[in-house]
Amino acid sequence: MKHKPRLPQGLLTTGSITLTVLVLFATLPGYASIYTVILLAAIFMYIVLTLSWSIFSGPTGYISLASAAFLGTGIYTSAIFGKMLPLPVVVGIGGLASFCLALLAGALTLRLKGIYFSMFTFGLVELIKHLMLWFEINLTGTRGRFVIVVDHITVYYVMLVLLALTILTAYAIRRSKFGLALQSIGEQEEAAAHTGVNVTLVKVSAFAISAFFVGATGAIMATRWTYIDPYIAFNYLFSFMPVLMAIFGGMGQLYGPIMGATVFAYLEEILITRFPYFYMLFFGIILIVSVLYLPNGLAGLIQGWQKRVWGARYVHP
Amino acid sequence: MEDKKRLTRRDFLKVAAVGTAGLAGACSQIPVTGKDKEKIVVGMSRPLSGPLAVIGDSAFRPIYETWVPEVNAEGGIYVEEYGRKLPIELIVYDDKSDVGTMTRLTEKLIVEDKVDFLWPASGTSFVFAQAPIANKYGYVLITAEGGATSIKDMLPSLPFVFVTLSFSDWYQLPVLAELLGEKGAKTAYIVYIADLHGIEYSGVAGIEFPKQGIDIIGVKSVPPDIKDLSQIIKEAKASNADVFCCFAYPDQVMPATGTSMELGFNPKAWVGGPCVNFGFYHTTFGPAAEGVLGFTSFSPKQSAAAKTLADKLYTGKPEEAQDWWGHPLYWAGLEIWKQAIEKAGTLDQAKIRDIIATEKFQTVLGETWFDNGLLAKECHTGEIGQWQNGVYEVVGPKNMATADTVYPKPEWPTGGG
Amino acid sequence: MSILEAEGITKHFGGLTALSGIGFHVDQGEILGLIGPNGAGKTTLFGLISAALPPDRGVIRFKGEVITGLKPHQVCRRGVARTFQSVKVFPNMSVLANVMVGSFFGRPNTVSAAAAEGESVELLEFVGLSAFAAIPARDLTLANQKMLEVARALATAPELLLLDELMAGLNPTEIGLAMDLVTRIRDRGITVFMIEHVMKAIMCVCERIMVLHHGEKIAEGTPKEIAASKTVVEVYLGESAYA
Amino acid sequence: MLVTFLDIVIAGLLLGGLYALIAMGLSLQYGVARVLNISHGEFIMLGALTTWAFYTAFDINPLAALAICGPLAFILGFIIHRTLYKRLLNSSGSLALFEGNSMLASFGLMFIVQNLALMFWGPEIRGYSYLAFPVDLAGAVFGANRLVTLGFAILIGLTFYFFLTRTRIGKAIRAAAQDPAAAGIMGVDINNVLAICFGLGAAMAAIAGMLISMSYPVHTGMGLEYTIIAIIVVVLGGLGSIPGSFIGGLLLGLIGSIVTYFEPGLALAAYYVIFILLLLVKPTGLMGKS
Repeated sequence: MKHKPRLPQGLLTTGSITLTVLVLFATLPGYASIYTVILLAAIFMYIVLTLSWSIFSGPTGYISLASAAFLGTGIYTSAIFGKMLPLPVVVGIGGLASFCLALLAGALTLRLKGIYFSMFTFGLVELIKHLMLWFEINLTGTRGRFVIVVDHITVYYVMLVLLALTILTAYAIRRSKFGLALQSIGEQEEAAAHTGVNVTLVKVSAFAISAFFVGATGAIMATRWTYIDPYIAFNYLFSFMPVLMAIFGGMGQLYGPIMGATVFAYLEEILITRFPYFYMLFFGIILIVSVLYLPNGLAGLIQGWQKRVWGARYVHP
Repeated sequence: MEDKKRLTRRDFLKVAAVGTAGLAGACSQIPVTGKDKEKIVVGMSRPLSGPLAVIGDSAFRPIYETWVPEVNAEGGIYVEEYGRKLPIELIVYDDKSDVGTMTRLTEKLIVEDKVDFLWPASGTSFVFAQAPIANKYGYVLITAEGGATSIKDMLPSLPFVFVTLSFSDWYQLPVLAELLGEKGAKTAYIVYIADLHGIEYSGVAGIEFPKQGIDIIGVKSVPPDIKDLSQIIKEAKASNADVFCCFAYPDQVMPATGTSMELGFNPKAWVGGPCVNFGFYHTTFGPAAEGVLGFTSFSPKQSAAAKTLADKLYTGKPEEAQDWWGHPLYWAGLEIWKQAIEKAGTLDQAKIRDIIATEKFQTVLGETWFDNGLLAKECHTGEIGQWQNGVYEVVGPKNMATADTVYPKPEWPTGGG
Repeated sequence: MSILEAEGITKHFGGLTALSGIGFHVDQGEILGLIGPNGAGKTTLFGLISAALPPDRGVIRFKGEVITGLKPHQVCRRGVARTFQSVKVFPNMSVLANVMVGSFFGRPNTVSAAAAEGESVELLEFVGLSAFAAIPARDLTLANQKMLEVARALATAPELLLLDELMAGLNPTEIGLAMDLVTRIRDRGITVFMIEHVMKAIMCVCERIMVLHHGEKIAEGTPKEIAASKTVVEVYLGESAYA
Repeated sequence: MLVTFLDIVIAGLLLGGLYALIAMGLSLQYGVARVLNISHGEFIMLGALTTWAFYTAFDINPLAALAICGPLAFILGFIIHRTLYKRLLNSSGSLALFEGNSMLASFGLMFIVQNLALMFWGPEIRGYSYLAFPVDLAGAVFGANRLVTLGFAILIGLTFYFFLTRTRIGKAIRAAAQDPAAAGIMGVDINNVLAICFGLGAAMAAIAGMLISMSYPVHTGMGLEYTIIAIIVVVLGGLGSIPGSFIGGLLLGLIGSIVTYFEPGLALAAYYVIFILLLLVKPTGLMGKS
């Protein structure tokens, strides 16, 4: 579907909408309530997590469960360097640390396919968590650290910048040669290799790029958490959440993961505050109903509407 | 408010009208704030789901769910500024046992819902994360589940935070060491959970035990999700220590007890907690709980007030609901809060804080006050408890004991439960 | 002059010997056929040349340089392209995009998007798929998917093209077109090394034929020589006796 | 020395037996029905809490609860597959899409089951002691309840093995694990086979829950932890290989036991080190086909 000849008008519309939305968000702290700002920063976090997950996992089909490892690396960076270095540097280091971790992990996991790759990445999260725990207890004699507190507006803007960068990167990759290479790997890895695609390099670098944004997000969001320990930082929910949100949103389009993360995160916020005793029940029901009636996610729903409006795109010969 | 209170999970099934009742309950939660105060709105972020739900639900929740209706039945808390009694309304959010969500919801309660007061989240690390936020906004925070030696160092910089729970060197382990030392214990083997709680308890034990002539002959840390403890219990058994300490949570203390029984490891003193202090420990192990030591803070035998509280909380409820350590301390915390509001005559947090920090109050524990942000150890009505004839007795400190320590503990019963 | 030379190529799978000590050469600009019964080691040999598999022993030289030990994409960029016995197109990508992957990545130099698209369009025309440029590759017929693989391979600007059973599963008309295509590819100056079971095709198109049996080279020569070879006939008769 | 060694090995097998049982259930659901069932642990929780409830309220022997929990869970699992996953299988365009969607659905199921259990039982920790006395085996001491657990795990594993190899439906399941189309050729309704697999997986989870409740505290939030162990074991053993899951479970228990003997703080880290190393050496698990 993605490879129909692209229309410049479509690009123009998308571009102008994106720009308007960005301006709207950039001026938001001026007129919205402070909690809106706090909540949006949290939703941005989920979008960045989901979108950067889909940068790598979307086209290649390698379901990574390493997000929590990258987020946790960023969180720990913030806890360790937060007091010594200026915030942008800390966020950068958080991103770079995750980037390096992903390079290493990526180089090791190349042989693994399917669920084996997924479980390897999951094992990575748990391994880092337990080693960190052991390390802290036996070598530093503590567990847990305080993170320097940063005000909401700063956190919001840093998250907004990260979000914009992630969307731009995801968009650029989708439209680039690199994106084509990634997709060819997902479609037929062996053929891609024999058609000249350096599959190792492409996979590892995509994995590392996506990890960068997650790590940077961890570094900035940790300042909202005040206190962290290995169990808090390397919480495997942050590995599952991006996958769920991306599937929920639909992975075929760029806006799928964005919508998935936004709706998912907002829905959760409503449920845990309005229906705290039945949050899981309602959430579960919504998940099952949506998976039954929206097998291609929210993006599939929207494409369905588009099809109904404009008629079927392809009439096959 | 009343609708919502009735809607606890278990009762909910009986109501059966799932959707509609849930909706009604939810809608009644939207707070109303206005010039004419009609109620005191109290907000909480609690772990209603996720791994911490186990702690939150059996520790602070039964306390506030008993205490709030009791106060509201009398019309609420008298606030001079408004010249009338204001009932308490609770807003409870589910933080899914996630710190990031908890800190966000705490800020939501403060900046968006503009609650009058903040009540605590659950768990020591959550207290660490929540305390600086409450303090930053100038909200009094009297904590419930959670306390640690390292929080003592923080409290001077957190004037709005008050810690009610007793903990390792405040003043449980010095008392435990003295009790065991007097009974002639010479050696101890310690297993602790690899978190703040475990590290602190084992660290404090390392200081206090030797003072009473008890050598620590083995120390092992275990990660929180370990399953099989048999290798460690075997090692403890082989060490022949007089005292076995398991400074961990129910998820480890329960299997540690079971494994000790299975492997026939019966030291002269078996100490475990938090876990032994809960009613479910006794319902699980029955007669095998006999002689096991844990932490505590009261016994209904101590005073009329203590008995009234125990009756209020536990009569007509399954034994699993009992918590002989935290419950009276949390209860006292709420009583202090109420009395401080009444004394201040206003809902102004700073004034209330000053009163809590400096004055003394009459609570279920007797005369009660905070000592640099910690509930004064002089107010504790017990530190160490022991199951004796199916009752959890206070055995230390001596001047508050309802029974003498049984040492050595009896053999585990054979032939299963 | 030979464009590809191999000496002593040996490959085992577990206890099984797929190739033992094969040596051969492909001349610049020729069409060399590779035949042999099922399990003779033909596809394994292609795998070794294109670096899908490492040989256990032996050396392969392409234009005089050793290519054993390289990665598949490196071999491709040096000028060796291949197609697959069981088609391996990128099913959800458009036909055009399939070919563009080849022009973008299969060459030693960088290619601009416009140039890549232009060449890809030209190659689709060359293999007769112009009409299908925009549809997803999965919707092509088997014959057209095979043509697409050829176009994709050609997009990498190869000097040597390895065709693995291009004509298997095609009907007589399609076989005719494919035979014509192979000749036209050679006419573009590209050396062709092809595995084929369709005897008519191999006899007509190839200038030279090599025969593998049980991992060993049993014959080599012009189509006429091969047709007359006793050993080859025995091998094939033996096989058909089983079948 | 020898006794210590035996001691460690047997202790590892005692836990490993439990892991094996949990993993075999998931192996059926994931290996055959292609549902990465995140709610697997919730069936363990249901089995455990039901057993606890029967034991404490009606004094029903935990082992007898097997006769109640097993069939109930089977029916529940069967119905869930017939209603939910079968529909998903039909509506998802490809196998990859189905795997994603069914995982999402199983997450939903996990949330629902957990919340319903919370409403019914509350989150409190429960436990009881049953057969908690030492048994001396040639100098090494073990809990009677754990030996019974291992016995049951082996018994159920063997029963199951014979079911798979000797019965028609079992053979169909094995065929479906290799290739779903093949089962259709054997003249077996593939939807029925998949639903039976899912039901059997649920039943094995419930039985494992029953055995767990004899040695460990149980509560409504216990499920996910076991789900993760099950997934690890299934992958370790090799996807679609039921003997692989059995061996993988025992192996994991063994490793945990050995590492705990030397350094309990690293017991869980060791699981993941072994897991990761094994995947690097053999990317398709112990008994997986490449």
